[in-house]
Amino acid sequence: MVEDKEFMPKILAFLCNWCSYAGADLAGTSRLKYPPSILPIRVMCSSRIDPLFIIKAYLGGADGVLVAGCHPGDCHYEKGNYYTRRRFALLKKIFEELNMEPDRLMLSWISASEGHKYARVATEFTEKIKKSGESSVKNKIFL
Amino acid sequence: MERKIGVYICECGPNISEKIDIDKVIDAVSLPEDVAVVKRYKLLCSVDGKKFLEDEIKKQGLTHLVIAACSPKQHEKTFMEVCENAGINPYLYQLANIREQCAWVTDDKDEATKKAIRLVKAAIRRVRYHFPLEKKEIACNPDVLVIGGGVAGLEASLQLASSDRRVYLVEKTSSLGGMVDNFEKTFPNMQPGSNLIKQKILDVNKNENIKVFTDSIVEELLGFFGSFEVKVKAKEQDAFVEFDVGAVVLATGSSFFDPKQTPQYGYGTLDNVFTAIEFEKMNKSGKISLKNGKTPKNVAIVHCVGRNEKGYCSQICCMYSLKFARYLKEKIPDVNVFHFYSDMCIPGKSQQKFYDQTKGKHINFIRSSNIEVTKKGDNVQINYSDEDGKANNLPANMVILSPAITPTSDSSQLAELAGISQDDSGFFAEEHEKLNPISTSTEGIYIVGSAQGPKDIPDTLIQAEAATGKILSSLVPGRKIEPEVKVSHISESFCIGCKNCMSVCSYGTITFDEEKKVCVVNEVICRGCGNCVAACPSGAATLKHFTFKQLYQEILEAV
Amino acid sequence: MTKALKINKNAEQGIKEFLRFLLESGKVKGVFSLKKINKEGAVAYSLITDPKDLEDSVPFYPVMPVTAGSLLSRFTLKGSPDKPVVAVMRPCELRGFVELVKREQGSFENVFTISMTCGGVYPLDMAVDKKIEKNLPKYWDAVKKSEIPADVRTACKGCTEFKPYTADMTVDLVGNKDIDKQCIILLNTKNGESLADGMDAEFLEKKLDTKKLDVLLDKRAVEKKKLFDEIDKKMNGMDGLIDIFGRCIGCHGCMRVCPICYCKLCEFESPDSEYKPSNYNSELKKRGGVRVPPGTMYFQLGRLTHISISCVGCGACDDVCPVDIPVSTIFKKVGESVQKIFNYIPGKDVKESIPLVTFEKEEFIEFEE
Amino acid sequence: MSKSKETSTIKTAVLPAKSGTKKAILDFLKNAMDKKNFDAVIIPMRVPAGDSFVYVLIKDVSLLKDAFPLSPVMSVQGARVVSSVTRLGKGDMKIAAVMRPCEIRATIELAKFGQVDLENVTLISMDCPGVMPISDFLSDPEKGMKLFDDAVTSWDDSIMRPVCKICDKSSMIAGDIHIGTLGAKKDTFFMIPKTQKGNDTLEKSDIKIDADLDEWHNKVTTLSEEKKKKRNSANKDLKVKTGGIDNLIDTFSQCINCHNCMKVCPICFCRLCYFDSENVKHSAENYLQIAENKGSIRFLPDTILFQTGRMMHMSVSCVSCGSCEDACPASIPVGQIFSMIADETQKAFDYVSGRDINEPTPLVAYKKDELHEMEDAHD
Amino acid sequence: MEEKEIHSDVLVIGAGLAGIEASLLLSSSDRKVHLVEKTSYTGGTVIKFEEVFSNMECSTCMVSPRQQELLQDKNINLLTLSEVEEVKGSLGNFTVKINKKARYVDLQNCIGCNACFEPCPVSLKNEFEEGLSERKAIYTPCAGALPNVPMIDTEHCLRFNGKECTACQEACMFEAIDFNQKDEQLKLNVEAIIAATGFTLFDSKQIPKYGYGKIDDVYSAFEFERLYASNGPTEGKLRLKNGKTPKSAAIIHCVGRDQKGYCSSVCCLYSLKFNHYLKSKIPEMEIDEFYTDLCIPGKSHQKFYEKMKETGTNLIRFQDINVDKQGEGITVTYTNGGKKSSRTVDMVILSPAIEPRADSSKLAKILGISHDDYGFFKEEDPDVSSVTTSKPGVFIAGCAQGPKNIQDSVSQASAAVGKILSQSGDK
Repeated sequence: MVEDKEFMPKILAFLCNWCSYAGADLAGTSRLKYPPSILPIRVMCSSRIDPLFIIKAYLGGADGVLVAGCHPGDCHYEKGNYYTRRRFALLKKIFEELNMEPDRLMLSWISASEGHKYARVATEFTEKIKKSGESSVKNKIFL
Repeated sequence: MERKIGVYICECGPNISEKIDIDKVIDAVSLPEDVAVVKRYKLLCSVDGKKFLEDEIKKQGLTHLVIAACSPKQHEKTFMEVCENAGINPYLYQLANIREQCAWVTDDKDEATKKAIRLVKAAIRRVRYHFPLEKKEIACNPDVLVIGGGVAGLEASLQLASSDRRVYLVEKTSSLGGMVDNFEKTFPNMQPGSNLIKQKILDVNKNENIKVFTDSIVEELLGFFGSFEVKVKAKEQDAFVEFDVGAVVLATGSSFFDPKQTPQYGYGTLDNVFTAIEFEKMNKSGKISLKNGKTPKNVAIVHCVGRNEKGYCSQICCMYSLKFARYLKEKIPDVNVFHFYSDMCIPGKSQQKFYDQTKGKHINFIRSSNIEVTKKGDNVQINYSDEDGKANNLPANMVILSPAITPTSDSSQLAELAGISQDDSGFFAEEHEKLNPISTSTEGIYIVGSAQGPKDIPDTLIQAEAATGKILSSLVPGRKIEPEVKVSHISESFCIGCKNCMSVCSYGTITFDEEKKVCVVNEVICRGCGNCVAACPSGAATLKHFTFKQLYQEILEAV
Repeated sequence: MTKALKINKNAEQGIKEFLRFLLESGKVKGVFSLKKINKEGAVAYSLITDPKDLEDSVPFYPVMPVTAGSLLSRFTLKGSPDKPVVAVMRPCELRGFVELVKREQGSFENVFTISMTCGGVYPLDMAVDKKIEKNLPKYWDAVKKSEIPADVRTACKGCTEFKPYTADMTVDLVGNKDIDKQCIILLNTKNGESLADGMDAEFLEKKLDTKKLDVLLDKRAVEKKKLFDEIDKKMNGMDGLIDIFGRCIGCHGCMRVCPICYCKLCEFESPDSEYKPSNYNSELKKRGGVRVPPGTMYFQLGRLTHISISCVGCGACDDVCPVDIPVSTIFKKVGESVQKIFNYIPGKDVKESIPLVTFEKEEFIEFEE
Repeated sequence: MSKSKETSTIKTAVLPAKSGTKKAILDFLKNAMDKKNFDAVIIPMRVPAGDSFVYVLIKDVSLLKDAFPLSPVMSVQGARVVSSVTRLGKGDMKIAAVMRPCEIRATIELAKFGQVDLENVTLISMDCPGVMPISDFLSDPEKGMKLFDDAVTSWDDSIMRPVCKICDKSSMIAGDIHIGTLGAKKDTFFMIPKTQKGNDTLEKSDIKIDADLDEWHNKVTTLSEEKKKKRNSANKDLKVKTGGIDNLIDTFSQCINCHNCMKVCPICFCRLCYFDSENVKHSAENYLQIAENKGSIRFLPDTILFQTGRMMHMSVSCVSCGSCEDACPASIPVGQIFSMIADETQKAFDYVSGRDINEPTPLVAYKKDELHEMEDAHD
Repeated sequence: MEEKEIHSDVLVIGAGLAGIEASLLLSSSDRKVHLVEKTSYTGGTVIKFEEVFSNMECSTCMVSPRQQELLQDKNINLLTLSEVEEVKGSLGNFTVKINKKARYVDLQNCIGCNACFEPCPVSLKNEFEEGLSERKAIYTPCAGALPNVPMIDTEHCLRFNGKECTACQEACMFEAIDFNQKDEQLKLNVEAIIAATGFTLFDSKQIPKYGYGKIDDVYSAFEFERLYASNGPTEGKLRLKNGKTPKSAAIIHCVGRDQKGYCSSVCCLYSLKFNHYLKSKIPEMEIDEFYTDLCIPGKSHQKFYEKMKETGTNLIRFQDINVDKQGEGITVTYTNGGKKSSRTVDMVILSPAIEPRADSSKLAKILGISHDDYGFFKEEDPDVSSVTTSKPGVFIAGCAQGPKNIQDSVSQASAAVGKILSQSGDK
């Protein structure tokens, strides 16, 4: 008989190669612990993240989506993350307007030296998502 | 050809194997028919490990490779080499990071295993949509265009020119030498400025690999790193000289803040109020004297003229103001000099010594603010507030204003010509303030000397030499340039020409084809960030190795 | 005070006379205007070069078969006219065109614009069997009184942007008691003045009577609030969206008629958005069943991300939707709120760049965690 | 797909339908899925809001209970659905598609154009009473349901799409299995296998195929004769109304070039329609020239070109489903017109769209000795 | 000692930003490079910093891509724990003796899992963390150090002090730990040499009046950098020794300027950076900046200064200054224009002058170049070039030549490369 475990969210984390992914690696090398809910997807720059990816992930049943990049001003490609921020703001606003659980989307700047911050963000975001519960979108068939 | 994916999971000793049930992972990912083989190995990055992988790829006749191991930062390249050695395109492989971002950060082994399974599955699904990418090689032109015949331009030209590299030096005035030529001496060594310049000019003129254009301007500058097309036009002529170069050095120097904009200093309205450069010339002419031919007894030197207006410290004003005191002392031993300054900015190891040597009898330093110069009989008077804010004044025969360094009047045209940007102060903007102070966001165009920001002669020379370092190491005659492979591409048939991509690109990579009304990526200079792809509403732009499909499939598997 | 032109005929006759003057004097080569195109009195946008053909033109006819913005884009996309052409269009149409020009989908070169304070248009389905024709008297009466004519488009009922921004000329309609006696054309720009120059009519200094406009503005604002509150009740998360968009038949008509959607091939009709068998498999694995063709929500949400920032709320999408989804209300509501955070008014200024291709170094800190 | 047999000679299965045909069909599908004869089913389902029906691809049998084989509206033409599922590959699932005859015919047309892969698909059609115009249904779904249920029993087509009222192929068997309700005894219905695949499917579900088909056949023939008459007279009137360029222009005067008709047409499968492509975009000067020749032109000018061009492209394959008319925001009788034209063009090549998958589409085939009536009389 | 002979092209001394820049440039022109680094890691001093002025960019993000590039570059032979012992010959043909200390951990085999730390019985103050945290006898200076391979500190390792300890070796699954490694003498033939050995900070203990080393919560610049660093001992939490959060702080500029006799040109700016650090973590904090002459040269720095002023900071000019413990707090007594005043704060941060490394004169001797009165490498003539020295073929770059900011250090590095490449290109 299988004892039913507590709900472990599925969270996609889009990480830019130069800062946030490195930060996530540092969390690893520093052996920090955070929930297994987070699944990293690596892109060269956070500005590659098309809002459509986030929508796809959400419709695909992701319980949360984290977008992480270099701190403003630190972008490896000069200004990519400024655009990321605008695109994210746009999408978040749309989700708010549609009352579509905007809290399932999160934007965070995580530098290559912020392994601790990455672990903290991952943990806190997971807790937040656990509170909002499993995304109901998973089992919708009329999408 | 049928797809055969090989999946290899690295135990990384205990690092992965103790935290993740690798056999469970193997069972979970083995199902799809195109997954030909799934195996575990103790340490894939080891010499044996790499050997093992190569043999496997050949033996199993694999077409695609998925490695589940450590971070791509660690070993992406390693396994790309393995692919190449084994004869499959290195971009037909994907690395799943199950160590740094799974094994090492997850306590519960079951959970870690589940996560690893998702990561590996996502990698498998992604790799299905990978396609081979080939390295490109572009022939490049080693010649160099240097704009500006001042100390920086001369230094760069001399270091660059060689039998297999031509240098074209374009100077807009009638003679080489630039600003420094006006200086009798330079701080801190008080060597004659001409020494420095004269020899360089001689060397340049006799170097048959340097073609000098004086009284000329660059009319057109098209192309990109490795092959720029240049049109040079001599003043009062319509004829162009055209030639190609591989790189461009902008050494167009700087100019001075115009004290007329700050009337309180009385410049232009009062006699015997001079600007720094006027004083340099007067001094070089051999005699320091007042309008009425008399020799000044009391001379005031006002620092920081225009600093507040410009909003930055010009770094060298304090030093050359001290130099002026030296000039005065040499020519008029009994002169009294008064420095009106706010903060003494004399950075660097040799400057303070110069300051200490300059200090002394008859040379006074007055920390002051709210300076105003007024007429007092035949003389002038400097009204100021002292350190405690008390109003005070001091009569003098002569006032020398030390104005801020500013960009030249034509710097914005030049910036546009070269397709580079300017900072808030109007100086040319560097690609990266620290790591690439002389590169610009347009590859192959370099900015040196005070055109990039206020600086003294040594720093100017250094930047000129630094530019040669960049150029000589990247534009080697006979060697080809290998541009980034994972670059953007815009589909001509889907592009609607809205230029969104152009607006967001940091590197001037994208141009607009007026004929076809579509945007075109120059793959040679694209850095592959993918910003343009996310900005394109039509899905016409795509980033190789991070295509919509590849990422989208990864996403779907991950959720 | 701007210059204005006063023609002592009713508004429509007046503007037609002005247009005739422009064509005859050769100041313009062509006129873009609504025109009756057959005996049934069907109305469509036309490009008129012969003054005679102005007879059947109906510049202020309260219907919008297609947004003139899209048409002008089509007209200038492959090259502007050599000589000026003047277009009579409604404020939202003009703003749509401005947004398209920002996206290089058209040009104002040799294109002059006459707009108006707009009373709104009737939905397309009223264009059949003379329904609109019969309504005209009621319509103009309402416009005169700064009221919202009954039965106009939902989008128009709640439209608070009925005063044009960048028009060369503006015809004073809303709240203007005398529209059946006189036609007042405000000359907002140099172009406007130079066109009017030489017209045999009275020139005077005038500006729009903002009081009368505000009367309508308030009524519209109330309507808008009602609309938004209603839709807001329905827009409760994914279930709400499915209830709203569930009946969407995927014709993408909303996208096709949208003045902002300008792609050659919509990303959501491109190969990237097609499902492979493997995609269906994984969907079925997840949900047991999947709607086919898939991607209804993806399309709607995706289009929101693409155009909401520039949505001018013209309502063309409502008109065209075969299953009466309140598309425009949703896009307008979402649109206005995203436009607010970028403090951007689409179509207000052709020089202002689209928020998503520019940025401020310090902004949206509240979106970071 | 295996050789098709002459309808009159084939046998049928008779199945009980104690609690209604709908239930019976769903039971059949459920059982077939349990038996793994099908892995998934394409079938209409009512949307949560209840105001429409859309096609879903179902793998989870438990979802079947909400399915609706005979939906009152056709929101998306079934052919587009099958195409969406199989265009990029037949996949590894055996799928049953339960659709109306015109949808199945369109599916077969698409198969001829490589837009559908039928290898793993079993097409199941049924006697079709027609569908309601979607806007009628929307205006009051519950009333709509009621009206439709009555229509199904009374076979009264007055509430249906105009083209359905004059459809003479509403029971045409084009797929693998046809579900006949016409002429069936109370609480029964027919399951008529047309192809080998159909046969096997039924056999695998242990359904005996022994009854003969006459009652159904006669009923269907008389019905379609009736409809043919209605059709001919309707088309005659329509021809008068729309014949001649002026009438045609008038008819399409309300067209707003939204191209919805093309987008929803099951036959128009191009990714980018020629009439939306760069080829039809011109410079301002070009447009002005055209205008100057006539004094004025309607803008955009190419409405008639689009409509006639589309006829060129698809009328030989048109299945008269009427989706276009449903989707037209300007209430143009576009479905009726195209259906009328289709009759003519298809007759000219003695071709019936979707009749037989082995029948090549006219424009990719020719006969040496044909169409002389179109040739210059003397030579 | 065994002897090895390698032939190659350019020797770069010091793997800080300048050394890395030089090496990468030389490599991209297909030169073989020997990069000699005294410590066990690359990146130099800048990796101690969380952020760099004036755009407060994350320095790890800035540097680590370059470190990665460096490690993966096949033209670059990185020799860590190595020092130059002897240089003979002249431009075009130098012979260099290098003493490469054993790391006792194999760079190939070690995968950087750090499993060997935990079992090591020895605990010591971590120098890299300015003694603010502990390390083992086998260690890397900080998480994320590159190369991510530990070294054994033989001075403290039990095994190297006569005890039988193999704890780390047993913990290692990769046979990476090799106690039998030997120091090596390498002999290299190189065409040219670039010395980019960087700098250190003036030791504030030399001036007792600052109370450094005597009073708790008086920090030197480096200590404070690590205190703030998110990968540092406190994960970037700013706490007083007593665990409390500081409410006020004094930042004192020009520590040691008079002693050294020059302005280090970056202290004012990094002091402003500290101000920014404090405000970003504890916005309501009260901060006093004690300065003599504000030296913020260059086009982009005054804006930074003005932004800092907006956050409300007391800028106090002083001639003389004294730091004393005063009950709970620390009292800073100072004179300005003869007037004496004082402020009491929770913590004091000292901004000491930049000075040459202790061994720089020794290295200068080895290289056969001269150094100036302050001990910095001496350029031939700043008006000719500040990277050429009295000895042809030997070049200097970065703070080893004199105090400067990152921008100028990097420029000098590529300038030195420019000199080398243009010299050897035929003229």
